[in-house]
Amino acid sequence: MASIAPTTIAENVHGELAGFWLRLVKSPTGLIGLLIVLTLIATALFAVWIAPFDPLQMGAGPRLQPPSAQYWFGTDDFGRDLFSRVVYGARLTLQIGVIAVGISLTSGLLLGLVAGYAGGWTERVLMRLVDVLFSFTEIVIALACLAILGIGLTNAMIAIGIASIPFYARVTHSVVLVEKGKPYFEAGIAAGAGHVRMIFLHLLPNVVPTLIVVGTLGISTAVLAAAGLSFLGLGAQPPEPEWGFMLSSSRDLISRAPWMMIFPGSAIAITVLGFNLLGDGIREVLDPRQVMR
Amino acid sequence: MTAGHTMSGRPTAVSDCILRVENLSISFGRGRSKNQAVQKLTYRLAAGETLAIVGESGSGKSVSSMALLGLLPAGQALVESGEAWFEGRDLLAMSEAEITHLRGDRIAMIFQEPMTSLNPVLTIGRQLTEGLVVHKGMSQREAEARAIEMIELVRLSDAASRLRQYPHELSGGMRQRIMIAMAMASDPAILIADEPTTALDVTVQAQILDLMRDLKRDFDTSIILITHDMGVVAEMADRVVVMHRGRKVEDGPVERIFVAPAEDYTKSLLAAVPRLGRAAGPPAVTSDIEPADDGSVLVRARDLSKRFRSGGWFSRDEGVLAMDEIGFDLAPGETLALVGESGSGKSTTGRAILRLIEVDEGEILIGNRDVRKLGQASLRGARRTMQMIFQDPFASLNPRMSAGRLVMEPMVIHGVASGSELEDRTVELLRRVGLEADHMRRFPHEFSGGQRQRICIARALGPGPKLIVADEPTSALDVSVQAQVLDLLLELQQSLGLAFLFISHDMAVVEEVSHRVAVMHQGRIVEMGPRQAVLNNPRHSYTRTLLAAVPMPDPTRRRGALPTLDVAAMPRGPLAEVAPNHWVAA
Amino acid sequence: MIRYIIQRVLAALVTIWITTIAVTLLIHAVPGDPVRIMYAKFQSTPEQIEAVRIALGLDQPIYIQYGLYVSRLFQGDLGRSIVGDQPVLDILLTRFPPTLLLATTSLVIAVVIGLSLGFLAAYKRGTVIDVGAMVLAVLGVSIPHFWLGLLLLFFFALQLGWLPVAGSDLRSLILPALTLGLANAAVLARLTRSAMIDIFDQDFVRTARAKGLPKTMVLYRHALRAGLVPIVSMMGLQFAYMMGGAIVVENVFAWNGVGRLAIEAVFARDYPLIQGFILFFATVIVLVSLVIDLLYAVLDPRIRYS
Amino acid sequence: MGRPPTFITTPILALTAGLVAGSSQAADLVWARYGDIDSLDPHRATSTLSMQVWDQIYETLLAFDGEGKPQPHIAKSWVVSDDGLDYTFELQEGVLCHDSTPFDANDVKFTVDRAFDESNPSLTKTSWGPISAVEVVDDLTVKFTFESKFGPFLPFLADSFSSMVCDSNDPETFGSSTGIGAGPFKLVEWVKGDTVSLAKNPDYTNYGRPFDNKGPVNVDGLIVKTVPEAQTRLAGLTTGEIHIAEPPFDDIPAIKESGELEIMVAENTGQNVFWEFAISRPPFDDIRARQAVAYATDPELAIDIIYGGLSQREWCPIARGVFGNDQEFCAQYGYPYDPEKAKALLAELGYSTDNPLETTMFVWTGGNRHKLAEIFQNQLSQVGIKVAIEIMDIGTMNARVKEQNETTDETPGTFDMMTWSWYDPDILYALWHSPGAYSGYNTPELDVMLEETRTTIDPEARLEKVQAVIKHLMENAVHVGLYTPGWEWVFAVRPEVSGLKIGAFLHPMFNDVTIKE
Repeated sequence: MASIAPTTIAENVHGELAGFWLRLVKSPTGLIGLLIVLTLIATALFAVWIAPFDPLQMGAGPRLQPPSAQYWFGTDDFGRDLFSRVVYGARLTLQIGVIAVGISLTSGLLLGLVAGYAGGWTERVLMRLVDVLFSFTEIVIALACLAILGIGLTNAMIAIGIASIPFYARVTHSVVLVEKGKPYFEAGIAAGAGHVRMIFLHLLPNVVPTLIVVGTLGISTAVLAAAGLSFLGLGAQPPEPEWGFMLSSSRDLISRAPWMMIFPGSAIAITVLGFNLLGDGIREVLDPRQVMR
Repeated sequence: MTAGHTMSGRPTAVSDCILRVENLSISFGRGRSKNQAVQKLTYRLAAGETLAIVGESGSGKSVSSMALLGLLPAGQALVESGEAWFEGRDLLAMSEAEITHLRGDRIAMIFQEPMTSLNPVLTIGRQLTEGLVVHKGMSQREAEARAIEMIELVRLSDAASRLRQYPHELSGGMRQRIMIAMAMASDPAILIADEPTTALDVTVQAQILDLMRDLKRDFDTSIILITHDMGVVAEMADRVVVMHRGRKVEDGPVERIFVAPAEDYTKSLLAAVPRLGRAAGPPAVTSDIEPADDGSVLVRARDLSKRFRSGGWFSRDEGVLAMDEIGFDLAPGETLALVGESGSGKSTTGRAILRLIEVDEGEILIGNRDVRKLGQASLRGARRTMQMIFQDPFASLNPRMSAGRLVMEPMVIHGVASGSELEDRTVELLRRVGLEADHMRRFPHEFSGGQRQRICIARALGPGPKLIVADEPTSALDVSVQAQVLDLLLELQQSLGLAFLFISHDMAVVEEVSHRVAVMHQGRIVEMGPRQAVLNNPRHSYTRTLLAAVPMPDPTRRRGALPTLDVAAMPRGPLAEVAPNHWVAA
Repeated sequence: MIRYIIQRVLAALVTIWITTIAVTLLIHAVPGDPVRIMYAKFQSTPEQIEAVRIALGLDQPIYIQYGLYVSRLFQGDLGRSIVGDQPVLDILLTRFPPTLLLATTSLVIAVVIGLSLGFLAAYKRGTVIDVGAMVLAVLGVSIPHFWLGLLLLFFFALQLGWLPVAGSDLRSLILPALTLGLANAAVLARLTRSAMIDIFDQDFVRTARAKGLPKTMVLYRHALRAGLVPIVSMMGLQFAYMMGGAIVVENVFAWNGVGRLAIEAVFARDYPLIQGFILFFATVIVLVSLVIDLLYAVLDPRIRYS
Repeated sequence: MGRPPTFITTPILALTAGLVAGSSQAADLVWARYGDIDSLDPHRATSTLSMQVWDQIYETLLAFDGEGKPQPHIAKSWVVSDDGLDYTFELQEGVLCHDSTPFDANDVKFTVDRAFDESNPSLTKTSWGPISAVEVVDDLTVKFTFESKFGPFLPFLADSFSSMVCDSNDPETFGSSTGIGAGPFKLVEWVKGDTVSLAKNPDYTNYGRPFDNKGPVNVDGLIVKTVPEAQTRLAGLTTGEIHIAEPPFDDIPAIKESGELEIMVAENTGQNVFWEFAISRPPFDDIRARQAVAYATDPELAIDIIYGGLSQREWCPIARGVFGNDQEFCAQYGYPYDPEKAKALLAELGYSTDNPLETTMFVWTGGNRHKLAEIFQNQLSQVGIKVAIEIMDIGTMNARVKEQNETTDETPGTFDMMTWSWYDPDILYALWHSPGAYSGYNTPELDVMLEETRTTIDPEARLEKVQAVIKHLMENAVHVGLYTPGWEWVFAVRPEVSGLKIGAFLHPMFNDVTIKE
């Protein structure tokens, strides 16, 4: 079971990381996932060169034009080029994934780590709170946040970030409990290590691999949730080329211009698939035995 | 040692052979990761005979037996060649349907882990009767009657009510009895027992082995006994097959194997087995290190008690009493062994001394400092003088740190050394425990079990401790590796004057390393005294039973029948001195 | 068993209690003046807004407010919604049943498809069936269920006209239930597969095979029966996901459940309705998870007879 | 009944069969709209969606004829005093409220007193005019007394905002779950956000409404459903679940070709869509910013893209067909599409495409208005005005616009695409006479001009007064006309439904409607 964690020793980290990438590329799920994610990142970074038109420019082509040589994904009801909008949408989608997971992973990690390590009443209270948040489900917490912060894409990102904190807290907590049970943890205490040393030198490096897997899968959940909120009109606002929002505005023209619905939808699906496969791939490489539920 | 136990069940003449295994080869995986688990194994099993297949882990002893019944995982395992003739048919050539019909009826099997071998969500009765209904076509009522009969045969009380119980309501020993009842119910020709008593306490192991011997006699069944414990082999087997890395090293009658082993591997295997009672003879060279006898005391423990409460806020039951008025002294350089079965509280006591667990009440002095009064910070400082070694070599090293880093950790914490001096000390410690300098950079998963335990020891030595609590340091290791580690510990005690609190359930190992022995039972010390006195002249009934239950790796000296032990009436009072420094519970 | 039940019931009550606190605090987390935002619609004069603030008790210290909220809660008074100027309780009581119906129907579909697919994939582990099932599952997990809804709407309702585009009768339940059911069937299949693989690796399955029991008995009486315990424990979480998913799917098919209501409430920043919705939603999920916990205890004798 | 649906037998059908009963009987007329009513109480809402349902439940004293002139209805005659301050009405005999209590002068007085209630006045109180007293002379005679002459009073009594409410209504539930009037339909039930179910009023007699059917309506009931998604309404129309609905604008050409459904376009709607600005603080306290927005937006292009010729450019602040509307006159002071001029004005204020003026545009839901807003958003971004769009229902928008005009904090002022439909130029009085419906722009000079439009009764003289007001409003870019009609004026009707009439100022009436089997 190779380990990827950012070990504190520089010596053969290089060797270990290289080994990881080699094995990741070997497994089919990992490979496909990695390719999709890399294409998404490339599209987002080089959107300006890839997109033939300005995504916001109305009348770039005739209205409601089916996909053609000039307009690969066709045009929408304002004559905007859908391919350019989907390409620029990649940039927003990546932002959503990274920011939402950033918020939820860090806070969830902290919460889970403190609850798991402290044990006793702190653990019982914190995890009871996490269970309460769980019974709200992520979308209800997101709605509550939006009701407070007001609608909009940035608020949606923050809302989704906050909404998935309980999930990461619970995962971290369960991993911490498993690692705490292992003798090497007790050995650390027996050696006289203080709390800080125990957490950052012994516990964290062993928790991080699972979180990398969960984080990658988390990006796909965040992208799905954000697209859902925008689909409901609570996330992205006109004229942002966010895929979920494009999907909702395609609803009125579903019979006349189905391409307006098909391309943004498949873009979301492929992105989510990419991150799911990458997450599964990383998990297979990291810990083939432990099939993370 | 009461000799003279009449030998029963020894086959008079070698009747015709019931199972003939020819040229059996099994491999796992394919291509580069292929490993040859069994190579050209050939052996015979005579009717009514007990054949022991012995070998260390990874020798292929259980894989070869599982292959006979087609129980190997279909995807990974491949039977490359070989035949297994049983009742005129080749088992390995049978179809899945044919072998399924035969399994559990003509050839039965029992396994090592009784705790997980029974389905937790089905009743004992259901799991006992289903085999009979399938193979013998019995009605449910007939099968239940047969099941009750079998439960009584395996000596379990109120058999009828057992049927309605669930596995979690029984102890490990009781569950293994149920497994045996399940296997023997259909009166099989062969019973394959894969390490049936390895997971049990030594007293329970003795009862199970006696039961198996009686059942073999009553049912006239041949037994294939797979084990790594030479004592069990000597006690049970008529003939022995010794295996090493998938190959048969040699086979033959049990006396010949023990007295005149032909192959070197068998010789080294037998030599490595710690033999209880060696102390009875001339003192062996290893355990003659004299502790400081100037009366100074390193560890002084008095009236330690600890109760584990279970359940949430509302639990009414008062939980388990793990330590009950435990008290002892430990001189510098001395080894006190805490011995007892699982649940006796020995490892809890070890951890309590180091305050890894807080006791409810009692007094602990280490180097005349009251450990229980120390605040968190000063306790951490005090840990420098007391370190610990663990049982599971695989899990007691942080997988994310290299060997060098692991050994350095305690030294860095206590600021013993830094920079290049730290490097040198680490290299020196690694060499001291028999490893090389370039092991520094490798990670735990790249070492064998024995090497990992050496790293643990090096780590414990780092800050120059006076006391080391060793919690079953060798029980997870193969016998050959175990011997090397024990020698290392004794040599280190000699050169560094370390005091050991040695926790073990293996009396032979205790005899080899300890100066004094404390026998524990359900949280109390029932007998404590010098090794010589306690092991050769036990004064407490529980100690006597414990010693009698240990299988002797010598076929000629058969173990006597187990003395019946009445746990309730057993004396458990405070210790009284019956001989110089030899205490027994009144 | 009794202690387990008490523990679970107590945990559920504590959860609901904390929910009431969270819901009361929600209104104070609003930047700006919540009452002014809520009642802006009626061009009320400053005096009227002040009157509402006092009626809602927002000028009181927090704990008194909480006391007020809970005491009114017990009388079934969840305050009045801004949008329809109607008691929140009545609105929720009319709009919750369709969502529950959608969630349960989808759960049935997800369980039927998900469990069988997962069980089959685990049993045929490593074969082409397993790989095929899991590719299907990972696709199912990746397709956004609102897009799946649009696709089903496009084909079955608009192109083929077999099913109504929207409505509140039975036939218009099919498409939303299928959308939500299929999306979650994929999740369930993956979970069931890993649960069953764990079970197949257990020692007691090997014992059952060693006893020479026929394949079907090993599979269903031993493996599946033992597998039900972890799988049922997943149902609680799964039902919560169903309810969450229902909110979005309802908006695709104009299914008149509480999901659409919640979205309208957020748009109109109708805080009493949002508070009522969250409380109702969490309570339903807590109660359903409680029922599933108790079912879990019945299935697992280790708890039933502890 | 559209294509016969072939059932897909799925297990869930067996499970949940019969749980949810079908919603409408055979002879009910089903009318689907994008939004629901705000209230059943004519004094608590101003949206067209609400008004159209009041028409069915409540009666008005007078009724508009085909050309939009007020005619006698349940008030069979009236006398106006010489000084124009007293109006006395004679009521028809035997008119019954839905709870069979008689409808008489007391009900009229109850309605007017309720509209002028101190604590909770009607939102459209000003439109009643300066009434000082309402007197019940006898059961069938009621007398109104005014402080000053009020020309638009008679047309107002024919408009549904003057709906007569029976005094037997329970104040506790009136408006949210009950509503008793004397109209052609009785209220059965209002499921918020979903359906308003109405049933035939068997004792109804039509005195003055311009329809052939003088007795009760032919259909058994009227189900007014809320179906926000245009595609869903279209699908309902094709399968026959819905009889009347506004179709998706993009599909209208295709529907016309297929001829499956009849497309009816309401004329003389009196609707006016216009830009309106929050002048309490920057940026729109400066006329140049307001004019920049007017010059930078091209309504002609936008309505052509979205409505394809179903709506026309409107220069005046009051709609076509309303007294005082004159396209040439208004065009002189209007703002043709001139992006360069807009950029110049913005430059004066220090804004440019690199450093854009940031603001928010309020738009209300339905009728593809959000798409129009996106076109304007795009046009404005080309001259250097960065606009965020906030979409809300009309009730909330009215309130938010008023709130914007009343706040003076540093947040940038907003502007909005406001919409009003009125039968008389008096709407300008309601909008811009201090304090004004939205407490927005007003000046003493404008107040005087507005009062004169009310007091001058002679048509030529009143026209001059009205045009003076229009000139002032347009020159100051306070009320910039965009297009008309703007909302809910297109209906798609199923072939088996006949007799639907859409009265002046967008009042669909169902008195003559019959459903062929």
